[in-house]
Amino acid sequence: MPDGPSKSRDRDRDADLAAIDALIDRLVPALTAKLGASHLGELEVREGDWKIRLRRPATAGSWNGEARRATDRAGRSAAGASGSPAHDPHRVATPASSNGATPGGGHAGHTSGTAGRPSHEHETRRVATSPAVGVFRPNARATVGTRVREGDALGHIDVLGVREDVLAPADGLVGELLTDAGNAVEYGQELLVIAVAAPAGAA
Amino acid sequence: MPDGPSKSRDRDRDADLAAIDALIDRLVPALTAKLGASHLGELEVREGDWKIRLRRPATAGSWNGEARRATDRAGRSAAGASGSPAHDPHRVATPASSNGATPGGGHAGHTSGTAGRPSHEHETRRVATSPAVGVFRPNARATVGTRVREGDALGHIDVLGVREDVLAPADGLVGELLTDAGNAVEYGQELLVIAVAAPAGAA
Amino acid sequence: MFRRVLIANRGEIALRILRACRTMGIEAVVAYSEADRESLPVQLADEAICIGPADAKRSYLSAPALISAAVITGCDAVHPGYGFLSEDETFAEVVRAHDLTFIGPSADVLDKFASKEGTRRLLGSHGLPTIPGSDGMLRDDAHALDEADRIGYPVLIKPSAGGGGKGMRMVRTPRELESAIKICRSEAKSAFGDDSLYLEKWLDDNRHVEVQVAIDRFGRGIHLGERDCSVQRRHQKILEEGPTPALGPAARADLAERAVRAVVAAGYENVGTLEFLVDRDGNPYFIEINCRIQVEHPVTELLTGVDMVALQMRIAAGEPLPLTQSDITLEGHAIEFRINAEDPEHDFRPGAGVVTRYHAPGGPGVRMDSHLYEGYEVPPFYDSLLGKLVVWAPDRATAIARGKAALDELLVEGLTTNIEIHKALLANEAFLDGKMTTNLLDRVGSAAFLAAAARA
Amino acid sequence: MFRRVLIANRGEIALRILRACRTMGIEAVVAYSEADRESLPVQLADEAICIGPADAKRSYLSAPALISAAVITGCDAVHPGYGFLSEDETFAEVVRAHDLTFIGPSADVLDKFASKEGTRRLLGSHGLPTIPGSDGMLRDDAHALDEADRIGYPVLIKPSAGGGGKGMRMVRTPRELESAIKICRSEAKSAFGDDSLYLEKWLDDNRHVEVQVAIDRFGRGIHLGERDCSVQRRHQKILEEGPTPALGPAARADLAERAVRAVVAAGYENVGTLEFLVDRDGNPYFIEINCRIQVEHPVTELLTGVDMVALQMRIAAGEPLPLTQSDITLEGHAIEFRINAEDPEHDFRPGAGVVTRYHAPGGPGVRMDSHLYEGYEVPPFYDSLLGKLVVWAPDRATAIARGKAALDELLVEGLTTNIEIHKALLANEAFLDGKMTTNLLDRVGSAAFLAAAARA
Repeated sequence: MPDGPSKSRDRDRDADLAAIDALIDRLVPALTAKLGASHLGELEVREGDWKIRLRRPATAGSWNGEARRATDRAGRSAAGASGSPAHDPHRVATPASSNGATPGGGHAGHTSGTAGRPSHEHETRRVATSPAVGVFRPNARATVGTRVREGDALGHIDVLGVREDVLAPADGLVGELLTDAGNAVEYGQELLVIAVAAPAGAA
Repeated sequence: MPDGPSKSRDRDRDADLAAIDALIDRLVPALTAKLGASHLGELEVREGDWKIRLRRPATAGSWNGEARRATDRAGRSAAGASGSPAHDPHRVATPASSNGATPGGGHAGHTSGTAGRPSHEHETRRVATSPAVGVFRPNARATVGTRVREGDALGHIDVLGVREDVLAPADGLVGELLTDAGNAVEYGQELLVIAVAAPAGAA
Repeated sequence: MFRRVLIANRGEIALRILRACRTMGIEAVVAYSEADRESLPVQLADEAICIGPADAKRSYLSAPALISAAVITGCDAVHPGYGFLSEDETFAEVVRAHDLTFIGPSADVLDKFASKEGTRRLLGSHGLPTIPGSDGMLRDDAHALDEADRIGYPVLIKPSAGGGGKGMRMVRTPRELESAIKICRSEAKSAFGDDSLYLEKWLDDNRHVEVQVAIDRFGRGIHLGERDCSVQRRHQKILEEGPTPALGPAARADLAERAVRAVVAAGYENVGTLEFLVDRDGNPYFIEINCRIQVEHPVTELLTGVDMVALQMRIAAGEPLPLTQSDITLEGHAIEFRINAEDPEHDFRPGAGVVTRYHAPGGPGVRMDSHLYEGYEVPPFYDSLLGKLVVWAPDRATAIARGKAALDELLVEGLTTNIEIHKALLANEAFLDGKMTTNLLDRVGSAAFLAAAARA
Repeated sequence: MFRRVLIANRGEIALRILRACRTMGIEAVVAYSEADRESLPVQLADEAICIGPADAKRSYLSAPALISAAVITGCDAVHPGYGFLSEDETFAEVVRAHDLTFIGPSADVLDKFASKEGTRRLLGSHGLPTIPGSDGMLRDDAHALDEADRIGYPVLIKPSAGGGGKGMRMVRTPRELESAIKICRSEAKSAFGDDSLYLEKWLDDNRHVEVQVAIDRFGRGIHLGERDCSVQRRHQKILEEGPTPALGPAARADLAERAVRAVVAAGYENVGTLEFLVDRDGNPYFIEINCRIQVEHPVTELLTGVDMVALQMRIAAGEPLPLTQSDITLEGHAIEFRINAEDPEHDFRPGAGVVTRYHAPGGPGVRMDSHLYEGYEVPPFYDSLLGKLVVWAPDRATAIARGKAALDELLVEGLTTNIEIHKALLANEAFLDGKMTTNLLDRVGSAAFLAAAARA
């Protein structure tokens, strides 16, 4: 989501953005390839009235002024997998161990470039996420290889004794569990993978 | 001058910068044309690991966090032309009235995009600037049409009673005076124009 | 003291609580909605946990989500901040039921002071002057009309629950009353889930002055002076200062002492604020109590040097007050400017979007409390407060000059803010004379203020 | 009071003076070199005027350029800040000769206190304990060797002029003395144009404690407590705090009172700082006086609430001190962190470049004095000071915790800073115990500090 100078100009902005997207799309892959290798934090080039700045996304870890978006949720799932709700200063920002395996995450193992788009959007796999903050209790269906239909309950989240069902996001086969039974999970945390027949597309 | 992430990486940076300059040069004119018309302050596009931000340069005027560079000196000369050292809050930032006439300044009458390059660098005119802070005292040579040689004294700056000569920057004909005799001027302020035969080039 | 606190709020107050935790050596866990994933408190927290979607009802207003988050992150206390569930006695009770400490008054205390109208009677019985008002809640329109006649117009219709100007209307005639009362009921219903209303005598040209108190579990109480919040727009505070220019030193001390005596006697606990209207002749009338830390608490912190959030946590932890009244000395003058994402030129329409540039002012006597950073996207789902610029100086004139300079240094780009209205206020004669009344900004209109500033 | 002041300096102190002008209703004209065209003080100034090229000798150190700028911009006073010409009696005299007020001591006073060695004798004669040292300036190597023998090694070679560690060496043997003295002479010559040196007894493990005084034209003086500047690297202060952990309340009060009594008797005027070394047993020895506002003045401002720059201007304008000693109360504890563009991992190599990201910390008890802004290019021509983070809290432990949190919030990207060394200091046992000595950082080495922090 690009910066907007002000609410009142959203429409012009969107128009212009759409227009330059083409140019950008042509440029960025080349730049990324060229610069992904270097260990630069930021580059800037000026010409005439305009300034172009390229910034590498946040290094996972403590506050450095950068948006983190998707890495954050990924971090949570990694943390959930660690099983304990005990204090871990870097828990939020830890990149998901499974990150490399998720396309669309972009280069250097970062996913923040995808600006909030859940990372499974472009995949032939879908992920069941947590509907609440609590403790993950998978049921019998939540075992690798089980065929499930969209909407099937794969278990529940125990929220102070109240159950919130975890539902299958699509028809398919249950794949890896991204966190163990009994783990503390946060809202939206990725719990388990459903391998679907046809690509879901980036709808 | 592009941003540098850190002293210790200057060399990599310069290499990378040189490499992407080509790409940028192809892109920027198109973007500028496309967006110069819009009244946006800033745009940003993200892809993968990279963020591209386009920012319109500072509106001349009070502090808005933008570098001003060339506009500033121009502003001073405009202010000098106003003749009085009296207080004027916007004096420093007033865009030069002669700005439109100076190429390399880029669009919308802004010159800060040229990031510190003196605006006469690419011109067939050269400008004699003030060697000191004080009062401008042009001599007889400093009259429109007079032929002068590089190094000729065109007058002096009175610095608390001490004279500092104003020298012709090149051979040529004296053109317009950019400030009046007796005006208070600052160091580096543009005083008068010398029209030169051949282009000086952007050396 | 607590080992680990769940911060059940967002924005600048979440950051403020986190900073208090840092100085007290307490771990801070920030509970956040999906819309606040990138917020500064989330990034600075020892741990952050997503509790729900952007919709506050399913995140910051969801007791189960917040308490579950506190339990699984191993917290021993919950700080509710202001707004949201900060004064909800049910939430306070459920927090306690899960062996967590609610950082605020106990459920019993919140319950006792939940009804504004009931609180008026209670504190009135303990010697606070109260504003003439209706005899209890309005049963129906007929009852409302009778009471309004008895009190005398103009009257103010007020909801028993909530605050922030919602469901509030001033009416000057029976006809206005009849039409306004319906709107107020529906507003109050939707905003607070409670449509009970009452009437209050409307004082023209009144000042809003509030007394900050702190009372420990052992019934020992102190006051920390007062704040003047007369600069309002539609009952919304936009600038607060202390001491109040409305009262002299003796009257200020007397008001503050009576306030703390009354709430101690009435059994209040924790930090709290007693709000008074002050009429043209300087007579104060108690109107309501706020049982939470307030947006404008930094004014008091700059005048007293006391960390109000730390004090609140100590009281909640059961510690006795570390200060006696004689330890509290008010020095100089402080002004807080609320920086909101709203457009003064377009009826203060709230805004959202990416902060393309942010530069905070600095130097002596300048404090900035803001969760903004460059590149942060302000979500459209919550209130419009972007932060608070607070200045201190030995005297009011110097504080105003310092405020002007700091507002000139402050840069917030990418969304429209009310910074210009603050600059205009500092050029406004009524404000400079210390004569602002709660209705002035609405009466004169923001346009006039901005125009005046342009001329200045 | 002045109507219009020329700020004859740059960076954070130019901004600090400009902010003081704002609160006093004085117009601020900023004199700048071509290298500082984009600096924040230039952009915030009422007027800015370019006085010369980057080379300080032709700009900030050029009396004609500065005074001519003051004259043509219609100023009635010149503030020299610190460094550059701030203690140059000739400059002060020429400023006066042009009917401008020099904001600092008069030329006579500067002249009287110009020689460190002479000042030691003068204030010694007014009752201040001084460090054993050479009998006057060193005539030649033979004289130096004799004096060193008499004083006893180790001894410190010091230049009579200037400061900031240039031309200073500690030697433990006659051989070291002979080789070092040549280096010191050339360093002093090039740095201050004066190669006269003297010797001082070197105290191992000493503390650096300095007393802030203010004396008006009428000979009325007050002190504003002391600052501890024991955290140094090669005689360069990097962190200052107050009160000093080295002395108890009684000893601190006694030192401050003796200091102000002595300088008043010696005829000093304006704000000034008396520097003392304090040995292991808590004995203070006067070493030198600084006749200017100092980098670390905010520590005193946070402890006393007094605006030191405004006070300095009032004194220079000929006003009597607006405060008596009894008005000065020191509250709590303050720590200043100098944020420098230097690389602790590479022997503090100074850096320059564009600030690609800047985010200042905020909240209660946090003050940031910095001329940085995002996109600003730090020029390579001047000192490496990027700004000062200053924190206040009721006690030292809380101030340290607050400092830690603020350093974590602070972002400066685009150039290497010493922020990590400050974090390391706050994790260092000697510092936490208040036992830092001026040689500790050099002895232990920055690497060890950084490593310790990494473990912490």
